[in-house]
Amino acid sequence: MPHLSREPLDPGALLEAARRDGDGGLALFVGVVRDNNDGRRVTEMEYEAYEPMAEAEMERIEAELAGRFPVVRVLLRHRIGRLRIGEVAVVVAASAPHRDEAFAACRAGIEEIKARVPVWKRERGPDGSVWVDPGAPLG
Amino acid sequence: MPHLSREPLDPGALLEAARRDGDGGLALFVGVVRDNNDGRRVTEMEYEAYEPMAEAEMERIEAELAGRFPVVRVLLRHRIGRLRIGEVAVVVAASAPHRDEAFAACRAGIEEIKARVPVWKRERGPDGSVWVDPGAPLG
Amino acid sequence: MKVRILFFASLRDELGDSRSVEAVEALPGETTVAALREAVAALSPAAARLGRRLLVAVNERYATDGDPVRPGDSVAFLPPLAGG
Amino acid sequence: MKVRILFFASLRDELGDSRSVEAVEALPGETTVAALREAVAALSPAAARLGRRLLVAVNERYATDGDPVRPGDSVAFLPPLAGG
Repeated sequence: MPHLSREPLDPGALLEAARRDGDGGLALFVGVVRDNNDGRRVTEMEYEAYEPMAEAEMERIEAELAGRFPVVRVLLRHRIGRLRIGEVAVVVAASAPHRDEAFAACRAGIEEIKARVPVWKRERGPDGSVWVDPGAPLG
Repeated sequence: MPHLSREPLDPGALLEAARRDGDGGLALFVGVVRDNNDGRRVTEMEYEAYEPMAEAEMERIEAELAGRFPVVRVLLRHRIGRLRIGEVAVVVAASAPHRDEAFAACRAGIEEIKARVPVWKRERGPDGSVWVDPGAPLG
Repeated sequence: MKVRILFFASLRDELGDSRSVEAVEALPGETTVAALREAVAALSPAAARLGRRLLVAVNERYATDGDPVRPGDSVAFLPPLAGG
Repeated sequence: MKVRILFFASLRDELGDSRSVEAVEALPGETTVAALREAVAALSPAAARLGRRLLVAVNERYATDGDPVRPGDSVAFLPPLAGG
């Protein structure tokens, strides 16, 4: 199943895909493009990936989360391409019998994506464009 | 805005309703009917509410969460009526500039609903029907 | 004094949607949540068994034992909640 | 030995999609991630500035300095990630 998509992501559909009939608690994280970053106005965000590795890494994260949270089914998706404000860049859907595990696995899913999946974004705004570096040293 | 609904809830639409253009992190909790409870098979769950108070209590929770989490917009919805397995009973949508606050407010939202909103559910299955009492003393 | 009380879920199955209940006055034309708790426990073994797990709302807000209840108030007895 | 290296994001803007880079052999027909790091830092001031914040993947898995690189391996230099 492809984890990277050039087409718009559908968070509700992913949540339903994660659900099994024994599940009662579903947690979802959705990352969207916002209209500002580090005090700069943003009009568009362009995502790119090292595609085969990003696919493989998201599969590995899903497999690891299945080991850490055996009662949860977690599904991950990342969008690539040019996104406007409010468009969905990333979705983590976690479905479990109860809410504790769903929240924990959902949170772990987005943290792992941010730490490991080779995706970059170029921010565009009135002042030009810049590659976003969330961990850049200040100053 | 009515927080109680006899019609099916749409989690994705609620999440989009919570989003503002400055938000980048959206967290959602969805409670659905599962096919078992306390070891009994469940085929249907019937939700009822003390409707005017449930409405008022959900409004009060939203207002309190706006105070506790000023950067987050939280929206709450609860379904009433007869629901089949997998149907959505409750939705908490939390939208924030960043994910930490979105997750925290979303979690707080579902905890407050469970603790305070006057809603009950009658479980139906092959062995008959019973009012669910999550806090019943064992034995 | 007489107070009409709303019931829900398991209590409604037993007692109906609502009942008019006689409660001891604390002041003229005023009773308390505690007095209504006693009256309802006398009416229903299930309510008596739930004891403090039975919540009381006056005018759509949670109320505690000392809170006053006056004619015209909307009083509800709420079995343990099961929302979500 | 020659190794083809893939670049992304800011590094790709500077160096192109990929380049063939000359790296010191550690064993016959084998170099290391560390040797490739040195070669890339020599090629690009931006890469040198990123230092340890530049991640390296060999065959689509993260690699550390001591890891071997052989002909045919797919080697990528990854600027700080910004997914999500």
